[in-house]
Amino acid sequence: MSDDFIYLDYAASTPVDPRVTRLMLECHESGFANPSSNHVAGRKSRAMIDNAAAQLAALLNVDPETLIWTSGATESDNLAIAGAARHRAHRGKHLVTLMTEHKAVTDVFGMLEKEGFEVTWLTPDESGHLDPAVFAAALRADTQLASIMYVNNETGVMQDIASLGGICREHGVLFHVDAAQAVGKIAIDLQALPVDLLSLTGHKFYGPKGIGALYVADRPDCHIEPILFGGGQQRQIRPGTLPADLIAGLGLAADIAASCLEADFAHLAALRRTLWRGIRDVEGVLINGDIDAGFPGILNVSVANVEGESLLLELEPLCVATGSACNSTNQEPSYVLRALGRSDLLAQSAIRFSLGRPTSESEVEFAARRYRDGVARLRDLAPEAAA
Amino acid sequence: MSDDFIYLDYAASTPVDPRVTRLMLECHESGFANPSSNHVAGRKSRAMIDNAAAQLAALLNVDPETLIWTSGATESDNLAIAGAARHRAHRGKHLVTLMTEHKAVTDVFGMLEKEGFEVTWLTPDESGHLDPAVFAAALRADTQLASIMYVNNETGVMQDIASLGGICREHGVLFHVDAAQAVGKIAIDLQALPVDLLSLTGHKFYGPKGIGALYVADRPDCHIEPILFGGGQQRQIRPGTLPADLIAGLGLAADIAASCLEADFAHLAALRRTLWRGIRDVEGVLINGDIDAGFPGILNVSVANVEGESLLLELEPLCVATGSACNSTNQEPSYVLRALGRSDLLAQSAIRFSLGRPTSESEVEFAARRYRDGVARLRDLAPEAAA
Amino acid sequence: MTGDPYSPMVRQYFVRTSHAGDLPNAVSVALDQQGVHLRLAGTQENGRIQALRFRAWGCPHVIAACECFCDHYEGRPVPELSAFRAGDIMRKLSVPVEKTGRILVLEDAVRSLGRSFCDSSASPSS
Amino acid sequence: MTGDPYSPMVRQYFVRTSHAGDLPNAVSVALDQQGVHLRLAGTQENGRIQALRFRAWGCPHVIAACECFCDHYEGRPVPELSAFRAGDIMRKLSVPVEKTGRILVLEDAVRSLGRSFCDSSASPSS
Ligand SMILES: Cc1ncc(COP(=O)(O)O)c(C=O)c1O
Ligand SMILES: Cc1ncc(COP(=O)(O)O)c(C=O)c1O
Repeated sequence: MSDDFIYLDYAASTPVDPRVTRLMLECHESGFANPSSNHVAGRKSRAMIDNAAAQLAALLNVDPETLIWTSGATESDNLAIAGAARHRAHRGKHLVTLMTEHKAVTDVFGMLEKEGFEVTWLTPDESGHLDPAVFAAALRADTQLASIMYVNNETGVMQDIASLGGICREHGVLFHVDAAQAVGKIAIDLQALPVDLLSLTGHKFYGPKGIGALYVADRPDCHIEPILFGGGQQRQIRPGTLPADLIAGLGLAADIAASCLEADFAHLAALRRTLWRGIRDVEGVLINGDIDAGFPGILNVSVANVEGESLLLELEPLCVATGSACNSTNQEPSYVLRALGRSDLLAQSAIRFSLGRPTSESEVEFAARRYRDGVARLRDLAPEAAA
Repeated sequence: MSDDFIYLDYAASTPVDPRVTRLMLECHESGFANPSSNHVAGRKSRAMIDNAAAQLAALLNVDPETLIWTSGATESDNLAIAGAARHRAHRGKHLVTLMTEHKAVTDVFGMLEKEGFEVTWLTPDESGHLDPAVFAAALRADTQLASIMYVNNETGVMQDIASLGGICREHGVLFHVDAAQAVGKIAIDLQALPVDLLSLTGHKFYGPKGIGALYVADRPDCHIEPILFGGGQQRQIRPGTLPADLIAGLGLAADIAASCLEADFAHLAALRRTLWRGIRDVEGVLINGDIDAGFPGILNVSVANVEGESLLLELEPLCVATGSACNSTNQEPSYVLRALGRSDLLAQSAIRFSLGRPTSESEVEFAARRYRDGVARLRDLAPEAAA
Repeated sequence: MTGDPYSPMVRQYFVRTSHAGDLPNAVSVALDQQGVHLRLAGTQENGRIQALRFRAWGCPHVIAACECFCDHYEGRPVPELSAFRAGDIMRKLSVPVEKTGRILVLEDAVRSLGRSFCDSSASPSS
Repeated sequence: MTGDPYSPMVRQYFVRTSHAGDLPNAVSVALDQQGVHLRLAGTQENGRIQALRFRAWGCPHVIAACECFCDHYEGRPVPELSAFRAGDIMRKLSVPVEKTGRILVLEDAVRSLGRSFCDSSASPSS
């Protein structure tokens, strides 16, 4: 994919599918008008947006009217969580979430705590899973909202959204799902799943960056307050000129994903098997997450007695992540891995390989070799005492 | 520019400059990685963003570090106004703005009123200008923030930002300027102008949609609270994966604008003269705003005894606006024109022609002819009684 | 978020207002309501409408509805005017429901025109 | 938002650690602080450092600094070791300031090595 690096960081961001790029290019020519404008050019932009909404709606099996366009999953998470919590504050101020959520979720709950909400922070088990019984036990009469992610961005661990959502329905609790790492990668049928609010972002499934969406179920009681105020676009829930090109790109990415969901999944599973086969014999290596369940696009491994930052440099030209991409400019051990019970040292040695549609067998074979050699050299460099 | 319409709605949105499109295309190939990622690919994205920040900073004569990337001027306005008001709430809760601001400003102040802030809504004079003396008189000991737009999106009226900002400095009031319609169109030197916070958006000056910025002066006391929470990007002020392609596009658009600011201005002034010459003899026509001052890219005219919606249809294939683009799906008479003292009927007959870099003399001549003919036909259709 | 606010028929009638104007020796009614100004004029012969003309100040739907009305009713028996319904023409032209009030102004004008025809044919001077 | 966290020199020294290893008959010191594990070993002859080797567990800057130190001080008079300063090597390698603590571990190790050289040359067994 590039001469000077091998990209294995698809969970941080994906390249834009060339078909998506091509469509966006066309939009620059004929869909540049403001879709709020009531003239021929504006209507062309509007038609593109309507088409994209239908495409994304088809991927999720929802009504296009239930989709709100945002700037990405961060904004969707903020809008869903703060918007729903504030809307229901008069009924109760208790909220439930998981320690291993993305910062775009945990930081919103942190902010809401300062606003006077009470948040229960659940801990997953060692494999990263949230036990539905633990979840059910956390819900109270005054619980208004729970937010649990679909696929964890660091480990690939998948939560049992159907069960968790069912429990929420029983308790009259709104259920938000951060599906940034799931949409376009695993089949999601929102007619079947008991989910009220769902966040997604284009750049995690070969769509454009800077565009995302929030699904807001068309159910009585499922309402949110806006966090941005302005020109009244999108039924007063999210203002701002709609970027027709980005939306069209997201729509097409959804359409493409729908057509190759199963093939992608099988491809990623095969790649991950090869990768794991190549590194599982390294002494002291262990998987963060769950190799048997979990989203196959992610393999997160820690290794004993190796310093993480040096390992990362040793792995060049592989582009891989240590913690979550969002944390990777600081050196703190990942809070997600810490929540899974990893020591600071093991968490710091974690490498997240994330695979994508363009990844090849030879790339993961190369990656495994590089990992083995890198670990060996760093261990060679270290004094025996080093633990 | 298109076979089936003549686009004269550049104030609603501009087409993307082909050079910008080309650069974004390159980014899709080599700048797709998450700029927060600490590997070769991530660094490439980061380098593009750094370069774009330098370009935009040069246009505004500021330090690149003072720029926060957002999803557009709506978000920038929200972040600046809500962020600054809340940050300073412990010092005082009085805020000042203008009746003729964009909804992305007025609606935020409306929300802040509900939060317990007190807002003074100033009225401009009949030509749309805010008298600095009126402004100064509105500032109080507990005033914390004032927000006044640079160029009005409906009328093109330009406020005296230097004087207004000077008054704010004297009173220790933070000064926010919505410059969505000004940046890339008129010279703005933020070393010289006493402005603390300034909003802009890419799609108003031939850059991409879905990307904007907020300038936050590097002065003691000029701080804002975030409105979105997440991965810690952009010094905790605005989280979310940065869209390197959109940012690079915005940067290049700024660079291009810097190089042709004067030529653009002269071009637009000439076009507006031609347009106005072609319609000024229509009986009962009058300018909303100020033909002698004001940004020359906008000509907003009302006309007596003509119904606005029919006039708009009569003008097809011209793509022009009635009120602001953001209001143009509803039929309310523009609150901006009402604030200038126009009757409902006159406000409803308003047509905003907005001109751009690609606009030609023959397009505005055609537009003027079409306007004259349209008014004549509708008057012909009307019973004499119709006022 | 939808497409063209004007149906193709509205566009057609709006552009080709061949019934705009006045008529000599016509009965006529004018109404001025809902921000709409209307005048309908018509001539009859033997209980049939001979010619119809309108003048209108209003939105495109109002203008198109006037033209459509004139186009449709020329040559028809005068009593049929009483069967004219705003709802029918709104459906035919796909007029958005929020404009009902304006089209009802046309309905009122048509009703008045019908009565005027009857009055004028009943009067000795006709 | 900046570029490569590793200067070209850090990258060079990190990749080409030709002084990694141990030495027979060397004096050596080991330090274990700040999440850094270091061992320096050296031989001297006539007051000059003959050979230097290191082992390190730490981030790339630590490893590069060790290699750079060994590379630089082989062949130099033993007393110069006392002039070794973390700050100098940090500047040379553009080590970010937040890693000062780690490089100070190297400084301590170098200082100890210097003392060990003196002790060993003063001792009858050398
Ligand atoms: C699980 C999860 N949630 C939210 C986000 C935030 O998405 P974005 O950066 O597009 O706002 C990400 C990716 O960064 C993610 O992986
Ligand atoms: C003056 C002004 N402010 C703010 C905005 C909002 O910009 P955006 O739609 O890019 O968020 C606009 C344009 O719509 C504008 O003209």
